[in-house]
Amino acid sequence: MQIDRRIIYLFVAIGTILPIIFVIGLPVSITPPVQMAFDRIENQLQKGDIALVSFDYGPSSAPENAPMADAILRHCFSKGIKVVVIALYPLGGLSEAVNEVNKVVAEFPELKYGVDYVNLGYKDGAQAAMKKMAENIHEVFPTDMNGTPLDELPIMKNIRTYRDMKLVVSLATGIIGEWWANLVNAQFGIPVIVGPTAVSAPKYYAYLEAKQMAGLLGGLKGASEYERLVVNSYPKLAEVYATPGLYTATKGMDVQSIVHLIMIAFIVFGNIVYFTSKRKPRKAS
Amino acid sequence: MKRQIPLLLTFLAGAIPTIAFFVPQKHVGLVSTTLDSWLIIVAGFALLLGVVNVVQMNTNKIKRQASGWPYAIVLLAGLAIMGFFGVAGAFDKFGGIATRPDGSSTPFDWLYKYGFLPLQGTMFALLAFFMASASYRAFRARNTEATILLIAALLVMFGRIPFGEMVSKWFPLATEWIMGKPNMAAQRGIMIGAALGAASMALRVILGIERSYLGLGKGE
Amino acid sequence: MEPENAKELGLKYQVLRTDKPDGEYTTVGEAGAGEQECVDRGLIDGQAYYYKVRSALGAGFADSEPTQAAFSKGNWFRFYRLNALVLLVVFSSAVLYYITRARKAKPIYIRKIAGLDAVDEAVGRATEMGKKMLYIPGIMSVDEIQTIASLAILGHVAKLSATYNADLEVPNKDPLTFAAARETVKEAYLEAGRPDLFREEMVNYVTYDQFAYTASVTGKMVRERPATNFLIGSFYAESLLLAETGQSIGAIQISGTAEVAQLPFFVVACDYTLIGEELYAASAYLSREPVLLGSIKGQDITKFLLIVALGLGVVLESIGIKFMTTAFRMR
Amino acid sequence: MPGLGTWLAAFFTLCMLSFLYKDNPFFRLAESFFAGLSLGYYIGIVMNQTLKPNLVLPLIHDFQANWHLVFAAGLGVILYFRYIKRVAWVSRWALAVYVGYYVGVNMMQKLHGEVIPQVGDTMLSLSYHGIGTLWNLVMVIGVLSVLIYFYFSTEHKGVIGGISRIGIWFLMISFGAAFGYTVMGRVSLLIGRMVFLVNEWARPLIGLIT
Repeated sequence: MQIDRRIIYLFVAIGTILPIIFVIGLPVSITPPVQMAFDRIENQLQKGDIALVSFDYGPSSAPENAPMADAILRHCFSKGIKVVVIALYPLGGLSEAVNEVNKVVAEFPELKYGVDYVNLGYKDGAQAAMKKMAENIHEVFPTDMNGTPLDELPIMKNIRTYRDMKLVVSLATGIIGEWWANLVNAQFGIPVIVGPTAVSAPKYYAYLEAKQMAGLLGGLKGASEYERLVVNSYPKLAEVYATPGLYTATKGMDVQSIVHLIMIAFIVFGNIVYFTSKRKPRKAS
Repeated sequence: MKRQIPLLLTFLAGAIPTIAFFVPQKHVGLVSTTLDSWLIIVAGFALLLGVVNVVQMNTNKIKRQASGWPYAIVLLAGLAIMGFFGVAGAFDKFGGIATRPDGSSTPFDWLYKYGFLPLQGTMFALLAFFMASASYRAFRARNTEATILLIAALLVMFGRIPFGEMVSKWFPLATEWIMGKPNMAAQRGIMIGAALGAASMALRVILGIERSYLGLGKGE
Repeated sequence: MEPENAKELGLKYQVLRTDKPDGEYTTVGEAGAGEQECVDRGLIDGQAYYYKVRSALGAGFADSEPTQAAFSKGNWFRFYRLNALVLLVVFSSAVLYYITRARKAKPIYIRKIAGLDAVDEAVGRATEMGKKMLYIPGIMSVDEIQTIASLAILGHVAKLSATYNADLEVPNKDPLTFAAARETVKEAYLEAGRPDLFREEMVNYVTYDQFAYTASVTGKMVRERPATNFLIGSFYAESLLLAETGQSIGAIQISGTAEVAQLPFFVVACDYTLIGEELYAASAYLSREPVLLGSIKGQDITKFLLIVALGLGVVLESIGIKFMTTAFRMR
Repeated sequence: MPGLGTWLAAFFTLCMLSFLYKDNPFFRLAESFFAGLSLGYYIGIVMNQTLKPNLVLPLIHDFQANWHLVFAAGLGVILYFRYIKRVAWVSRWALAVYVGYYVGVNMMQKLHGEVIPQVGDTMLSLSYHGIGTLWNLVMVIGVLSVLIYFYFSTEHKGVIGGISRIGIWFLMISFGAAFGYTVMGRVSLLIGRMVFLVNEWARPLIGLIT
């Protein structure tokens, strides 16, 4: 009954690595909060509309948040929606924004920086910045992350406040995501979609019910659902998502399912052995 | 005197925030926030205590050639490199300790990104393995309590993955219910009890009854 | 001034405040349509404040002109914290009363706490086996009350260790806890009459990073194979890393924490776990000092009163009387 | 070809993972380096983010307004008196003030911020309003029974013993559920490390060979 713990470790390691290399694609059912988020971008935004994508997470939660960011960016770019990227998370938000934007943009060679998308960089003091952006974004971010003044960027010429944009998407690990819902949406009315980590997702259902959010991608599972939705609607993205070296939430969710099942299997196995071995001595006596 | 002064200081320092909590007078609040800002600095000074101890212990190890002494050299090397760039950064050498405005890494930031973060992240990630081995060993239906523990864990784990939802939509609902009701109730009970225990401990400290942390024995 | 259907439209008034004439305003209160009152709390007397009123409807809003500087005064007490004061007074009187009573040598009963009964045995086992004992006082500083509680237990463990001449080691993550732990252990050896056995290296410092500390301590565990591990204090994610490694080397493990999120891991991987309040009661339980036991009794009396209040609150709430919930939710 | 940084990060990742098999020189190397590196890191952080902005710069820029910070530095220096035998006992003062202040802060925070709201939020109505009544009852019983479990000054037998047993059951449900709920977060962290190893280090390397 005592098995070497390293055997368990081996199973967990294989269960983690294999789904990262090979796409398994275990079925996922689409939940309403994710469908709402997808429908908002798919049906209520038009080509040329502006979406603000805020990177409110750091490297520590990247396995969960990065696939959400990728899927949202891919969806926007596929539909011809222009994207303004900002980062408000102090511990590595900017580097995440740069990584993910560069990765996705490389898949869309037709996109022009400053016209179709822009990265305004990181701003300290998230809440104050979020409020100030309702008055003038140009004051909060005088330049983009490369130091180019905003007025020299065609995309930013007509964007001054939240009113010039159609949607905010926040990929969040902490409280910043909640501020988008209970502060920016509540005070300025712009629709907000938040992609929080699985741990903090339950808190967001209240905002969703109060219609302070236009959609919710809860953790890896939410991200994998979103991936399914965009893959089904855009054949080009189906190709992108089949690239071998690409980490996706679908793969991540496969790992989750498999590792959970491995753990459950070991627990059940342990109990079966426990009960069968407990009966034997009784028979002997 | 050696005994009384520290106890008196503890009492006074403890009384200030307690009074400031109830009394909205400007001066009371000011005393409290000033003390707070001081103590952040004291905590900063304290780190050096640790550094001194680490350097002492490891140089001793190397001098005595105690078992594993080469690792003490590795440790001190890591401390020296990172510490050097950290201190230099405070004097604005090498561009400080964060990334430079153009996005390139300062040496401190580079070491953080490629040394500190992967080491920290991997240590943290080992937990996934340890949870698997711990759950295999501990979740056995040995008695009533252990069985309850086992069932709750299995139900929640199953309800968290899409597979569970496909078997029955009741699994995620049951998970949510367990987390929101019985789990929440138990956690509240623990929190209320622990908060009372902590407050009682705090009171004993302020009154000088509990003093082992100062290295002051029972003697009145 | 307000439209008749203001309520249906969801018109809200927000009161905004700043402490500088040109400062940034933050929302301090809200009133629905038809309400005329809004209370701002947490002000400091004598400080100038400026207010403006914002009428908000959906996404749109309109601001009033800022007010002249306003001062709050005459307040010597935050009345909305009355409930906390009542609790503090009841609580400290109960604790103080039982402490004085205990001084008059009235014995106080304390129920069995298995984890604490095991401390003697755990120290004894390490001595017999001629192996080390590790005492890990959590990873937080002495500003955390759990750390203070842990140091009190450490004092007891160190005294036993001095008596038995066991090999005790206390690795630290926080430098102030390190300083305090050294004082504690030194004093304990002195009280046990064995100051000669105390060595400074017993209490040492590792590093300030949670996981680097954990890596060092787990490394130490697998190399030096201590017979006993104490994991007592405030722990976070490292709880299971430490406890599972200790389990794998077959050490007796006594753990204790009030961090609700870490309790499951200690319960799963340790032989004994002090849960929440048991951690704080430990020093009284171990030392059997009447004064400390008295404070536990006072704590229990407060708990009893809270249970009564909770029961009463449930009954009143059920018949629609909100008095108790209002009193407890006043913030 | 992966860059130097990636190689370094991959090496450290593998060293740490090797601990799962057993203790070995690679793990010990990484562990020792990590201990030193992290301590050096916090030296940098404390210098740059605590002492410089909170002590040195205020004193240099506006001494008149910030002279009181000299006392803070004094308290900090007192900590080191322990190395001088004759005045070692003074080093306790800093500790005494530090502990006293935060213990005072915590005491009120625990009573006002935890006890009162947690008890208040449990005062749930038990008048019948559908299934929610039952759930409220579960909540109230759970909190009460766990509190009784923590009751120290009475023997746990008879009715008290029975109720405290129920409290233990609630605790067990909570521990099991919380354990199961945490698995997902921990696996996510592992995914992060594995994705790094596979996609950023191993793949470019294999691509180089094939």
